[in-house]
Amino acid sequence: MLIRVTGDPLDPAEAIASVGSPEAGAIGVFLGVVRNNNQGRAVDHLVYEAYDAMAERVMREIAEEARERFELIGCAVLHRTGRLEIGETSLLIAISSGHRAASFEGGHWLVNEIKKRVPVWKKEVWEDGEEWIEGPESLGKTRAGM
Amino acid sequence: MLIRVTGDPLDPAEAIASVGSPEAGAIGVFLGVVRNNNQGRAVDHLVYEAYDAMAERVMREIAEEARERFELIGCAVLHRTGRLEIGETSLLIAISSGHRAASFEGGHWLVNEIKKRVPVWKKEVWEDGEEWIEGPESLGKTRAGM
Amino acid sequence: MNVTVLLFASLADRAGTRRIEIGYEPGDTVRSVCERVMEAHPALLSFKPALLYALNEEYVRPGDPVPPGATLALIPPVSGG
Amino acid sequence: MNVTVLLFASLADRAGTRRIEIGYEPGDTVRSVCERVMEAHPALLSFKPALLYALNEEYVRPGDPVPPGATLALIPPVSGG
Repeated sequence: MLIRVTGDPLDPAEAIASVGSPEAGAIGVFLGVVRNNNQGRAVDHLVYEAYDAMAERVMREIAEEARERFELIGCAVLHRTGRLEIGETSLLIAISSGHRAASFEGGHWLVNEIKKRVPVWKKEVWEDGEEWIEGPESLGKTRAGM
Repeated sequence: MLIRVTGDPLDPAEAIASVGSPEAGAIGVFLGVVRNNNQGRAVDHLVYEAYDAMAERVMREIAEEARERFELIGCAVLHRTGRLEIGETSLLIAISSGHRAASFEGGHWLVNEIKKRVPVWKKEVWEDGEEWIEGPESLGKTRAGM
Repeated sequence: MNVTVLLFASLADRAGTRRIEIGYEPGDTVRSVCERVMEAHPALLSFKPALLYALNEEYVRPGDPVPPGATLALIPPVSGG
Repeated sequence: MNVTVLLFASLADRAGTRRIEIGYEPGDTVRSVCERVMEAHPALLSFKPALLYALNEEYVRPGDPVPPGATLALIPPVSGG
């Protein structure tokens, strides 16, 4: 299994190759990419920070669990850290399976679990400020709490 | 929209690049790949045949429909024809969207519709014979009918 | 004027050809053209129940009219992806 | 012996450090170590309700024991992906 937290750009071709298998009939790939806006604000860039060693450990746990639940053949999970510009890939997942349903259901489950459990945080940087986004809907909450 | 029926190998990087957009937060990719077995039989290779012009037309219709239904930003659908070896990609889809749910739901819908509606046929070639697979479960049926 | 009939996959194998030119007859429908094809190529008869039809690259129904010069494709159940 | 406490994201910004060494006390739990950290860095107090904790890279509960030499991470709500 290809599991990696890295400051380098993520390459879909590498992830796809890592899950290839003669038994695979379907490969699903998911890229989380940096969007130019969030909750109505223009985003200039993002900064991702991870608790690197633990993030890889949790990503591996989630990947193992996904493999069992969805009978995946191969599973790759990569997360990038550091400064990312609009359009760059922050999260890259590739999974292979005998049939296509698992590649959609397994992929969706994997991304959801990664967003819930992996110790990674993103900071949004706008033209006129910046803020750590903590939790899926935290923009309003953190502000109100501060 | 990148829509193509081709005898050449399909390149995920090209499809991903074609759906990139500053508004996209998620890119979903699906590869249908040639498996070394089907319904218990060892497959040596596949041969795909398409009604090329109509296949591209129907793929474009399905892509347009998916774009509306799932609010996709970009959508690429490529199908390969001719002889394909084990592990090669026969179908390549890439879609971009603001958020991740659409990339899984939209991708799954797209693949299902493509398999239902696009005039493409595959022939399975085994060590000791070959057969056109017509319809999703046709292996048994065609044999019984012949 | 003729109607061009396209065959694919197992139909093409069975008929030994991918393309049949057949004389147009006034009032032709998908069904009537298909019937004349089957008369000329009786080996295709067993495929008929499962066929779909496309006229000039769009799916049509058996009762739809076929104009002279049209291209009619006999579409066995698809298996792409 | 000490306990190493790791801070991330907004906590690190607020505390002005990513790493705190704090003296181990017999019977220490995640909760008791965390309380001493907050006493030393009161600016972190407002984060406490939302924190999760990891001991030596595994999620643990506030009542779990902290052995001397351990690494305790204070985990604000994650936002990866």
